[in-house]
Amino acid sequence: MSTVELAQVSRWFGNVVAVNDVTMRLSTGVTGLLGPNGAGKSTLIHMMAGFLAPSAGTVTLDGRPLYRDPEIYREVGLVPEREEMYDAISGWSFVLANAKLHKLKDPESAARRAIATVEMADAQERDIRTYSKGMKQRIKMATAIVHDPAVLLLDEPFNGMDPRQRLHLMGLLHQLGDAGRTILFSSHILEEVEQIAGRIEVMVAGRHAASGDFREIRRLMTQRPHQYTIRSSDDRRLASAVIAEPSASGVEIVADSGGFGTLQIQATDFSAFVHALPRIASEHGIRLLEVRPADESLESVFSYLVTR
Amino acid sequence: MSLIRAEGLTMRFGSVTALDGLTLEVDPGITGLVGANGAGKSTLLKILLGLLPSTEGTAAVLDLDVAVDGPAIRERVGYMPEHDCLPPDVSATEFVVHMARMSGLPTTAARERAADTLRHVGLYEERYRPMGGYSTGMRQRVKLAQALVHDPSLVLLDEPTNGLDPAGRDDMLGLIQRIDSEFGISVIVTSHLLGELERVCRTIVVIEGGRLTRHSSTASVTAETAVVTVEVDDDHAALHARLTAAGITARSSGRVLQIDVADGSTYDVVRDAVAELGLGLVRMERQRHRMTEMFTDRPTTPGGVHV
Amino acid sequence: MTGGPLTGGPLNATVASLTSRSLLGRRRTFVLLLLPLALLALCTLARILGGLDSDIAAELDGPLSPDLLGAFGIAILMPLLSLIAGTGAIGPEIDEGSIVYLLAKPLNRHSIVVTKLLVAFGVVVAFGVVPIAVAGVVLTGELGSVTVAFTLGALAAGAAYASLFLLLAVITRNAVVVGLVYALVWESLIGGLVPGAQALSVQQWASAVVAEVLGDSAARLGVDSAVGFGTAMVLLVLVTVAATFYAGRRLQTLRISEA
Amino acid sequence: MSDRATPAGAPSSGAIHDIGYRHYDGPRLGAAYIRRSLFLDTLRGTYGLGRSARSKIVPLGLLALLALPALAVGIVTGYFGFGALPIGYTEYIFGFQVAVTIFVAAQSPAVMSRDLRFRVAALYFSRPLSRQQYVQAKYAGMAAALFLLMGLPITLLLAGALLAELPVDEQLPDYLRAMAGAALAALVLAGIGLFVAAMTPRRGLGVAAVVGVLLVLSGLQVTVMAMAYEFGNDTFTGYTGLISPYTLVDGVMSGVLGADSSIVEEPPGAVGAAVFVVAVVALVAACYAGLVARYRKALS
Repeated sequence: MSTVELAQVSRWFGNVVAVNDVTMRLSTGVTGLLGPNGAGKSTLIHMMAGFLAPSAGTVTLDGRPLYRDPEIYREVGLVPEREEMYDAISGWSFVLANAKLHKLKDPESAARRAIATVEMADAQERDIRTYSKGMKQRIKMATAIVHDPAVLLLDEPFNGMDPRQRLHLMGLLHQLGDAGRTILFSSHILEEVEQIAGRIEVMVAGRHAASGDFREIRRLMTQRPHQYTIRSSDDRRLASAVIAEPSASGVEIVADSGGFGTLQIQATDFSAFVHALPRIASEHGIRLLEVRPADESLESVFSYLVTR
Repeated sequence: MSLIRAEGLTMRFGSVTALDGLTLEVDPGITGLVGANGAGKSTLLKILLGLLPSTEGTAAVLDLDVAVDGPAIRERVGYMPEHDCLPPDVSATEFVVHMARMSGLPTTAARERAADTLRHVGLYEERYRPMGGYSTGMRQRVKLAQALVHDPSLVLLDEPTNGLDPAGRDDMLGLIQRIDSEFGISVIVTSHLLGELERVCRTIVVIEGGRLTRHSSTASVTAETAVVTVEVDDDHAALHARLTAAGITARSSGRVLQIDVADGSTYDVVRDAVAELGLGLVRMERQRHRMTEMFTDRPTTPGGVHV
Repeated sequence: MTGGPLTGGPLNATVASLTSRSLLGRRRTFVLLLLPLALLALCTLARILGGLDSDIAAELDGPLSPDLLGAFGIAILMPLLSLIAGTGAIGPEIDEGSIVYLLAKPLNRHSIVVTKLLVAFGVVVAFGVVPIAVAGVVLTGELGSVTVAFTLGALAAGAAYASLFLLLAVITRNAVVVGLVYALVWESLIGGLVPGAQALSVQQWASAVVAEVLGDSAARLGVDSAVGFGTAMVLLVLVTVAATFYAGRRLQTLRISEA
Repeated sequence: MSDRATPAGAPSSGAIHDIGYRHYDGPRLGAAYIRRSLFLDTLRGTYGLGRSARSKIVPLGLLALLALPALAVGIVTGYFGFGALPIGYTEYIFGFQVAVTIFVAAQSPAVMSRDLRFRVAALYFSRPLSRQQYVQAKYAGMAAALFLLMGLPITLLLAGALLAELPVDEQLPDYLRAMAGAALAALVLAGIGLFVAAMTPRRGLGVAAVVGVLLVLSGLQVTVMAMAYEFGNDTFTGYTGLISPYTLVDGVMSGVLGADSSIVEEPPGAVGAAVFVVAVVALVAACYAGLVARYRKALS
């Protein structure tokens, strides 16, 4: 069990502050690192991977500073964001070379195991330059896990993968997380993060904007009006009943493209509204066909944080 | 008019078969092209642009034969490649004007249309700066602008949302919808993110191993199931017990209940149960088949998370 | 500076094999072969002409052979080859970011640099020093002092050039252009016009080595150098060692570019 | 275009104009226009026009380096009333060989590798232009840039000579011969430069490769010619000009156009002249074919 800790970490490049006073703690399980492009995710990962010194604060792995200490790579595996590898050699040779660079006792079997884990055995003899983006991602993943590290840092690992490859990698990350590895992966594909990550860390413009379960984060932001999409047997009657409630601040009837009407409701008080809704519907005998928080997807949580 | 018609299209590179007797007819509108990496998508795009002669079979784009009318097709089609394709040392304006001329537009028209198109894709003051300093989102917009600047009848967009963050992705998807609805230009778009194809496409074409494996409307792909997901803000065990008592089959899955819907009255039972228990109804929605399922043997209900 | 004790010596076989495989990629090998082939073709031609014409034969025994080996071998072949090999051993990896796979390993950064330098030097020897030796034999017809002198001179030049250019590749993304400017403008042009600049020229140090080995016959053969042998040796060793060490230091703090 | 509803006749009424998407109904000019546009764009690009200030320094600096001495020579000739130009037209170009070489090396990668490295080529080929037409436009653009680089100084020389009232009928033939030589040299050098650059798209390497190739070739030529001269075989000496592009062009000039060879022994007789011409044609054709083949693979 390994813990990566960032304590009041900042990193600036001249006057550009890429990471601004971030404190976070990564331990076992899968953590998603989220943020718009340019939020400082890669800088953060580079500091955790020991490639960049923090301008202020400390980055440690189990209490040891990470910067310029090659020994840490025995415990850390890294999938860099960039695609380039040694592309004139085969996938097998490359993974094997990585195993040897780690000075593993039995590099062949380690390489074989890593390649099997990412399901690249069939294509392992081909030169890397002939690989598709998704295959390259998987070979990169194999090089990161070849020495069975306790900590895995993955910079945009899903980039370029097709749906099947994505599903496979998601499964793999789940599995590694369950096996007690500390895994951090950055992404801006929110669907993926929702599906894999137990925790999320959100970076916005270099600041650590949020951390924890994204639903919990969402609930914490109670000052924000909540959007609800509702379909019912009688939208108009429901609309007039709902607007009488103090917890609802706005109601709109929208005809969607399929010819069905939906009700868009803005709730100012989340809890009061969700309690009131079934009661009102029941009283008026209106059948609720669909009740959906329109803005609960990570996507909207995220854009809320970004524009705050 | 059909946008694209392919008849027994086959493409072999030596021993590798990239396309295998593909027959396909695509109507105007937004069409999503889905396939695993290496399924033959990019080969298909190249053949449709008249850049690669197919080994067998015929294809027509905008009723023009790809085998003989390549230049005429390319005059009427815009293409946005997946990869980066912008020189860093020129400005977006300069570049898009140049690309308009490369499509045969006279200089004056090229300038006017470049300015208009850049505005439509949402690039304003920054278009006079060298593109080397652009963000991913801005770069994608320029790539889109160069594909639209000559007013094509069809644009081929290869992974247009690749590398974009959520806000950028929303913008791009919005733009794609406008290209169809406002500009009146048909779109063929590839993406690995099935979720976004669900959002913008009218029809979905799935290619696997060089063959057409599915061609259907998005609505039918994401058709509803007869399972409803219900989430309440508190004690869902009580609700579970009450529904079971009312003869409704419900399964607990994480924080939510999966309820089999027999008929419309099931909804009323749930509503009343929640109201009587004094719970908050956070969510009640039918589960949809997702396009992801086309790539798995089982329906995906990952870890009790629903979008 | 490198934390705990790292196992293994100063060299790493895997780094060496990765480096040599990317250095000897097909197209690059072709370029690498072109230069020595030109030299050998030239010397063979000279030899054939020498067989036909006694004047040329006399010239070959005199200053012509040193001229060819010096002007073509040490002044053109060695810097160009070392530039390709020295920058090619690490430059593309830094440019593309694939250096990350070496840096994210429990390896001493100095050992990475030393290994890469040795591979680059090996390439320089195989494609530069050996052909010069062969050319010397072809020209003079024997493994005599001229051949030995220029082979040793080329060896010294190769080591200094390769380590300099490797350092350049670590510190700047424009290593090829900077190196080219050094080799062409500084050494040839400015070195030819400003005598003081000759003291800071790898080519001149190599000439000093050549002149030293040739001994008394150097003057007759038209070989001279702007610096003395002792100074040249000190400078050669100093530059090679310092450049290598500094490259290792820079690699420790290398910032990996983001796309 | 028709949506621009402007109620011009109604002075007091306000209007909101439709600035939405407009379709284009104007002419779409064909491949010839596109190729011409790309040619002009390439030519402008080689002198950094339409690009950053930094990319103007080298090409315009070199042009000035070549042109200013010519201007000076012209003025001096007129001022002192010399009976002839102190330097011949052809001689002048070959005298500034190094500057021309640097121009080829610096600009070939900008013309060729840029589209490959940043993968702009894919955008060109998704447009009506064929790969051959693309290569033609680029090749012609680079050759025109080189022709301008060499032609401008000798035109200035001619102007100087005419202002100094040197006899036109003596100057003009020499000048025209030199211009023909410049055109030929432009074709040959552009071909070699572009081909080498297209083969080495990696940053910086292209410049080194072009310099390396031209440098090694002329080094070889000089050495071989020196030996051949020593050997005393004029025929052989004459053919050594084939080794380097500059001497190759010089050979054609002297062999076919009867110019005085400025650097080498002339090619031997009619056969020699024919060999040089064939060599030039073959070289240019090979470079063109090589470029087309390179771009056949480039689309991805």
